[in-house]
Amino acid sequence: MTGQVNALIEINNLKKYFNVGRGAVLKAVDDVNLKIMEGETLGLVGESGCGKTTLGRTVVRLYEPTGGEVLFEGKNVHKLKGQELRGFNRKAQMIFQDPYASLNPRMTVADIIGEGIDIHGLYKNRERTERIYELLNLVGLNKEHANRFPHEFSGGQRQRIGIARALAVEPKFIVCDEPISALDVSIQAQVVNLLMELQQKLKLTYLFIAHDLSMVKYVSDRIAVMYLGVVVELATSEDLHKSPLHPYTQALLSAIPIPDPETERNKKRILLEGDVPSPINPPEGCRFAKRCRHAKPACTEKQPEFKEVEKNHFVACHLY
Amino acid sequence: MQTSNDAITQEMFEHVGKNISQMEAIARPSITYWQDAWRRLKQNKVAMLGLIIIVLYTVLAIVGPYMTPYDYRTTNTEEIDQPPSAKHWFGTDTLGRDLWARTWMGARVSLSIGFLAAFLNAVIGVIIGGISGYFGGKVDMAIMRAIDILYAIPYMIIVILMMVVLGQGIMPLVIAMIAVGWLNMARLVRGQILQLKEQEFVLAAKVLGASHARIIFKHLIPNALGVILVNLTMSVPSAIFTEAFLSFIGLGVVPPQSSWGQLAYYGIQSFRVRPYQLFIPAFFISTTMLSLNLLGDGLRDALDPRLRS
Amino acid sequence: MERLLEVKDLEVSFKTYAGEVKAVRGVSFNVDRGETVAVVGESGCGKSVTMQAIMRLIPMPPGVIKNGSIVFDGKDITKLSEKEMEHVRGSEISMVFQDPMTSLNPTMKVGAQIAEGLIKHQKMHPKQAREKAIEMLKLVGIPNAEKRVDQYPHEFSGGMRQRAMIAIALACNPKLLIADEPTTALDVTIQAQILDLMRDLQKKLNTAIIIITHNLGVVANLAERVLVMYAGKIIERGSLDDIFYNPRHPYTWGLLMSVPTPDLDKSKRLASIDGTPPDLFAPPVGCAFAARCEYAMKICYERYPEDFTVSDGHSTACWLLHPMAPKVKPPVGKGVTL
Amino acid sequence: GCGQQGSQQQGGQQSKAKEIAFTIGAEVPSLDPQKATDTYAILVGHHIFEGLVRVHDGQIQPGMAEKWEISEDKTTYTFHLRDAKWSDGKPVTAYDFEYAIKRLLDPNTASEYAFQGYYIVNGEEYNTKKITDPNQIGVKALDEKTLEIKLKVPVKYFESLLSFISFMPVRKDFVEQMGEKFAADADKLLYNGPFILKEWKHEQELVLEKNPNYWNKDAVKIDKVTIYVVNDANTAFQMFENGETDWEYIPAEMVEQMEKEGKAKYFYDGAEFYLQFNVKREGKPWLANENFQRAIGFAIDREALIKAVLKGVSDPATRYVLPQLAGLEKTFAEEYPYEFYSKNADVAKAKEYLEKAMKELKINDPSKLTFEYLTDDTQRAKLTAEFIQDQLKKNLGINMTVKQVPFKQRLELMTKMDYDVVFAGWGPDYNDPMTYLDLWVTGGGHNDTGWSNKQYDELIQFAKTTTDFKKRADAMFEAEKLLLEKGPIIPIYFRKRAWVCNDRINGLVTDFIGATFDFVYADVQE
Amino acid sequence: MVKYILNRLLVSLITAWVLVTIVFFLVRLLPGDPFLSEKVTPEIKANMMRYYGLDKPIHIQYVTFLRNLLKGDFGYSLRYKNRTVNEVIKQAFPYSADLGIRAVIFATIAGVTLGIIAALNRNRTLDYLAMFIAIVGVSVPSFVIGPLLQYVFATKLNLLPVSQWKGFSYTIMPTFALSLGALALMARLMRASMLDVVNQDFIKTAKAKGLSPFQIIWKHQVRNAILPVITVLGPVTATLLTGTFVVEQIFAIPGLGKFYVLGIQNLDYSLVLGMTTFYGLFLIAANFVVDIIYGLIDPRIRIAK
Ligand SMILES: Nc1ncnc2c1ncn2[C@@H]1O[C@H](COP(=O)(O)OP(=O)(O)OP(=O)(O)O)[C@@H](O)[C@H]1O
Ligand SMILES: Nc1ncnc2c1ncn2[C@@H]1O[C@H](COP(=O)(O)OP(=O)(O)OP(=O)(O)O)[C@@H](O)[C@H]1O
Ligand SMILES: [Mg+2]
Ligand SMILES: [Mg+2]
Repeated sequence: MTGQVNALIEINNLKKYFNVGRGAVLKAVDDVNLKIMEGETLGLVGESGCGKTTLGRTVVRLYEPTGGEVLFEGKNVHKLKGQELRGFNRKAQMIFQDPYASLNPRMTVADIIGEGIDIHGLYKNRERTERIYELLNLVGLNKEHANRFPHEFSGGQRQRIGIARALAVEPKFIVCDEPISALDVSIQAQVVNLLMELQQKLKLTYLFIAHDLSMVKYVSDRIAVMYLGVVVELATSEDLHKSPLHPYTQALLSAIPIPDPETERNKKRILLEGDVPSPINPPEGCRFAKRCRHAKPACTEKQPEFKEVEKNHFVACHLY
Repeated sequence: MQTSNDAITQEMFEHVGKNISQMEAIARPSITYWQDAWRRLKQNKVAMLGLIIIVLYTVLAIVGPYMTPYDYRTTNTEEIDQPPSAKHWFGTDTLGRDLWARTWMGARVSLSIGFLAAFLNAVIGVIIGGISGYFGGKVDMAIMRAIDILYAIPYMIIVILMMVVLGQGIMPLVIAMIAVGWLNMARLVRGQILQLKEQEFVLAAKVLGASHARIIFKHLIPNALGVILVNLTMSVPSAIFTEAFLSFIGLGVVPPQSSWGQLAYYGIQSFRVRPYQLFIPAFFISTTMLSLNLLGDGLRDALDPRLRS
Repeated sequence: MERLLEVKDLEVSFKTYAGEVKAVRGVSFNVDRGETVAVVGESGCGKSVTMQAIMRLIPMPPGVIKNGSIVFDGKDITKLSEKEMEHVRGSEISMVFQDPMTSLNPTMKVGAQIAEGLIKHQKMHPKQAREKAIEMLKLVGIPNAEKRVDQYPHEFSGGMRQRAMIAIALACNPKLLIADEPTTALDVTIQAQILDLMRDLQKKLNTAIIIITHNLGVVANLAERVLVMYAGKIIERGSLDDIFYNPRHPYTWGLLMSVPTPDLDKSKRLASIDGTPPDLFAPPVGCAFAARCEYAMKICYERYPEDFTVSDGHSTACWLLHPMAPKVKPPVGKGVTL
Repeated sequence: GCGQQGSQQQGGQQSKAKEIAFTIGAEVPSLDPQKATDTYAILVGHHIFEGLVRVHDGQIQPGMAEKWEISEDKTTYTFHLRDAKWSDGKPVTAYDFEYAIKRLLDPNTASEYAFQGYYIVNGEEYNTKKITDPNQIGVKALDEKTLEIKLKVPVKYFESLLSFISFMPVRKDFVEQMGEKFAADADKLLYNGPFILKEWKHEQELVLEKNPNYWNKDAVKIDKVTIYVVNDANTAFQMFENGETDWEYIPAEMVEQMEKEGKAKYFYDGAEFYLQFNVKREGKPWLANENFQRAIGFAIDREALIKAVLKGVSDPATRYVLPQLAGLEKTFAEEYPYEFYSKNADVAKAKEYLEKAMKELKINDPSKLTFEYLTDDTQRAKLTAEFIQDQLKKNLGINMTVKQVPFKQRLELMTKMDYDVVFAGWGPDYNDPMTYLDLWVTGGGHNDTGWSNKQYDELIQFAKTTTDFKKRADAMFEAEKLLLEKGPIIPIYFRKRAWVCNDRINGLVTDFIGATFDFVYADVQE
Repeated sequence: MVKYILNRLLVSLITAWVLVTIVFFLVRLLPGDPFLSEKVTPEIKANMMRYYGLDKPIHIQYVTFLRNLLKGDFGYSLRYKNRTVNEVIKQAFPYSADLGIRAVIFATIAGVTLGIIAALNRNRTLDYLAMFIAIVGVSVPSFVIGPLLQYVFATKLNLLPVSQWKGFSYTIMPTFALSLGALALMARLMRASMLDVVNQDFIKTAKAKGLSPFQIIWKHQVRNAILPVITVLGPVTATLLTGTFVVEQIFAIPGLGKFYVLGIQNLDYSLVLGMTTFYGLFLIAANFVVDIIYGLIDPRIRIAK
């Protein structure tokens, strides 16, 4: 990365805890530091339940952070008020994990897409309709779809409606929360192609959350790996795939099923032993230590620091 | 598989390529939300029966009193307590007044009050329940406790005070009915909202910067419509009977006007001797209720686009 | 190998206001004891409906099985009474549903949900069934099973729930296990664990498995044979290698091409299949894929293609295999040019 | 439904205990004689207590007092008590009566019926705190067996008054021992009447048993009486029909049928209902107009109203004073027959009066003469209102509106004189026309009409002070006529109650004052 | 959880205090006064007002009231002259509670069963039949159903006693009459929520296990669908257990119900306040319990956030 590219988003020491009753605290995101540069795609992967969605939602202000801050264009997102807040709501958008649940079943597609336009008063009447048709075209749907309801669409089409909704307010930054995991392969490809095209056309910045590492690698410039609320590794997608440093990343990469019978038959995976510890009262020290092949006594005692081991390659592990 | 007379010829294997536009064509007619809801409602025979009955009663409430030469007010001590006959279709009451005329004059009161009060209760209940459920936490606690308090204050106290302050008339009556009538609706709506507000489409609206009001009324309430409709229809008969009670203690319609609820009150006194005086109003109240519930169920199904296919 | 399941000309429709949704339009396939068959295909092509028809779990109405026979272990399932069906379900055929999050009863302890089938089919005493439930949880790799058995589903993570579902399905040693997208929404490490588990169990109990998935990696990992479905029909079937290395149907090509591999170049656009599948209210007369097929010929729009045999056990419903059709070089696979 | 019990005579016992049962419409709020006010307390009190005298079937009989003397000026009464015992075995003494009457008048007792003692010298003064020394009250036990009561003025009906519950004796030591709990339960009372209260399950039932200590116990035949508290008239009637009780009021709707079956009996319960005008009403001068008032009075068909609304049970009030009230020898009505209004509407006369009224008021459209009719919130009140409304509309073209309010609110509106016309009623406190007539004197405590007539006031004043009871009766008759001709009161009906009684009951009497049903000397025949 | 319960208790106390304060002032605003009667004169009324301390300034009355309230004492009834409000409640409540518990149990069991039957037979005859019963339940109020029952079963058929509360046979008709409204509401709610549950995925899982329809309904559907019924059960229980005027009146049951009405009709301030507080506490407690039952029925629900 050259110094000229500005960080659009800075996440500093971000913490998000959930109160889960009986005094227990679930540390969904625990002290995360990340920068997302203007125009880049930052991939975010990790075990299910490790806090990816929570992180994404806190960034777009859906959750109040428990600690730390999120700076968007240098301003603390959670302190915005009035006009600035409205501005932020336009500039930062989110595509949701579940294409069904995130569309109001009682609103037509036109109303869903038009909602942002109405809220921000961008267009009125005829122009509004025109704009909706334009957006529908942009995401590969057509204007006949405008009067239909979400349930009348297939999963892929629904995801595209969600994308059109996010684009309607002309954002700069979009959190894509597993936009493809519920789709079949051919539709996955359609959606990813669309996102990439739009990024080029509109200079968008993405935080791209997914399980499918091949896809993440394909889409992202850099990838962050999360484990149990903390970021354990951050590198360019090439580096991460070529030389993963953290044992968890290594295990993750080795577990990707390859759509090739030959390879699958001969592949060796790094098996992760033991169970995922609970994010309520996470273990002391390195959170991965219990399942780590290389764990040393130090690992269970002290939380490893998140440090730059190679250029632009950060890792939180006592091995380095 | 192939029928032998359809010979396969070489020219059939001419390359054509894909034809996306044909494929994107909509095989189903696209109609608007309301058109669609109405169409599905029309298909629901039972719901339509309910609608027809309600329309019929409404029409009779308007023209019924004029279909007989007898005025609903005129007493006739020569003809008291007559059973239904060709002269008096529904018989006469204890003052010799024609019950057909009184039944339909009463329908005006009962139907309009029943619907109006139920509707206003729903509006208030939905708004307050929506706010309570949506904001949750302290707001919810405060509203729910306030509802507990309103529940616990004896209704008669509220009504009598209201009568002192507002006097007699339809509006004071309606106000007295909705004073606490919205509580159930609020509780129910709150429950629904508590469930719905965690849904992702709400978050989606938040990300777009939607205001609280917009989220509550455009996103959450429409999705709680089922429960709202059930409760709305169930609250009509209670409004009808509350009207009768309130009118007796001086709030509401003034004599000699009557209502179905009041006719039923009279009727129960003498049902052993003159069952028709009870069964006629009871029949109309029950069938109105039945129709409303059938219509309500049908409406709920019709307004849910998910049931479209 | 011994034949376990034979589905013939299965047609399933849903009656809705706008007409009949022909979800499954004549599907025939069979499964042998102890083998693994994968079913792949576009979302909405009828995979789940086919499997639910085998379990007789299609909601009727609106659903109807219009035609076809399902012979399982010698009996025709379509002709069994509801009572007889109860004995087949759970004990002879069991199913892992598409969504593990909602497929467990949220108000019932996980152990009880596993034990239920045992009490019903094996007439176990509740205490005994509980022991067995613990054993099953251990078998599917859930640590601390003695404690977990008394927890509720929401106290399980997604992966654990998925495994609990599998434990339920396997509790009565079924002859056939149907797994409908068992790994959707799970991260790769857990996904791998589950696949290993299924393979192990199959070896131990000689269970036949039908797995539905859109993850071709999973198919490559687990399956012996593959069925490709499109718009309510099976359009290609063959061994794992047949499908991956010698696919013959343009839709299969499209599927295989859409998959990003770890070494895919970022500058290239992902291949995808344009357009959407046909509306099943009025399926086209000809090949349902024709409109999205760049190799489509006139005949494709007019007539439904018959099954062309490629090799033993490998067949495709595509006019391209007709002797009169022009030769096309498949864009994927190691196969020979036609 | 009688005689369903089946015969049990064959059994070993010679005579079966004689039991009867009936219902009352509400729980007895208080059996404390000096605090009780309601009909049910009066009914029960009549049987478990005994005053100086006992009224049975309208006749005054000796009670705790064996005999008594009245002074020349008819203001001093000296009672000689018989040997009688409280239920705890102690004797009933004159001190108990003195204590009871002073207790009634003590402002700290806060007795609602204290006014019953206002006839006694200094009774009113003490109760309203004008004097503070109870010894100044004109009641004194001369010894254990002699009680002297001094009245302010001669009171013709004073003896019958003494049978009223407020004058029942209570014993000081017992009352003080019980404190606030006095009379709260069956064991917190002392009895000196024909029966004792054996059991009192609040809101449910009261069980009376024959009092073995009663001086006249041989005359009492009934051994046990069960009184059920049943609020709902229809339920109560069905209990009678099922043989669970021995007598019951007939709900209006059932009267016809009971009449047909020949089972219905009737009695007057003393209540009279009338229209009362607010003559001070601003903006509605016609309410004060005598002719307008008369026009209304003649336009109402009382008989038709009774037929329709009350199913024939009740008598049209053609005059003001309840006909059953005592005259000099016979009833007042027999001695002074009079009929001001007719039973049916006299439309011609009504119109005549209306013409006159309109001339006086300079109004020529009767529909302008509107007023609001205030009434209670019962169904019967509503029907009555609707009937009168229609009558006035039909016969005179007068529009009246109806306002129904709860009972307390009606009283409040009446007290504040915030009404046009009210449908009100009055029940007698004692068996004399005065109980109705002195209501309407200028400034009378219950005169909420604003009506004031000097002549009327004088007639009443005279009647209240004269010792000549014939002149007194004449004056009262004059006053009644004056009220009917010029007063703001339009009598509508005298209430009658229809009831049924099991054939096996003998000697049950009814009264329009005091105990509605008197079963002291009743008997049961199996 | 403990913290939540403590917090909730505190809020309940505040709620109760606000309630009694509001009612304290509201009853005094009602037209008339407790001792207004046809016969009473102003002087005598003054004696009575003084006797009950009602002549004092209102704020002093309020303070006295609160002080006594802390001791749980509502004072003497103004109408039932020598009985305290506490005694009135203590004596009448067991009857109301007895009847109320029966009615709540019957309404819940019958309502839930009807709802289940209706849902399982959606838009078929049995559904309409169950719905018809429910509709009759709400559109025929207890003041109609009570006398009808009495007439048919007591007077005509002689099967049951007309009224009073002396044994099981006495309880049948009042229980039925009292429960009908709640029954109808529960049946409709149960039907609606059952319809939601019937289509859930875990029902398919249960079917796939080979469970019989009965097992599926009982073990899987009902528990998931019953929450709305529980929601209404709170106020319904509070209301039915603390007495209902009409049914108690028709069946001559010596319960609490009449005191709400009589208390207000007679402006018996202390009785009204006592009854309101009693009912209010009951209601608050019932809703509290309901919140806790939520968690027991559906382990996902945690009220104590
Ligand atoms: N509203 C909430 N209340 C309590 N806990 C929550 C809440 N939202 C998320 N969590 C918990 O926080 C943790 C992180 O959840 P999150 O949804 O961010 O995971 P994720 O990485 O997105 O997982 P997935 O890949 O399954 O989507 C989980 O343990 C989850 O149970
Ligand atoms: N209850 C129903 N009513 C109407 N149509 C239905 C119903 N269930 C399924 N369908 C239709 O049947 C077709 C096949 O559905 P099915 O669930 O088998 O798809 P699938 O292949 O499993 O897709 P996915 O990969 O998304 O799970 C779809 O078009 C769907 O819309
Ligand atoms: Mg997530
Ligand atoms: Mg599926």
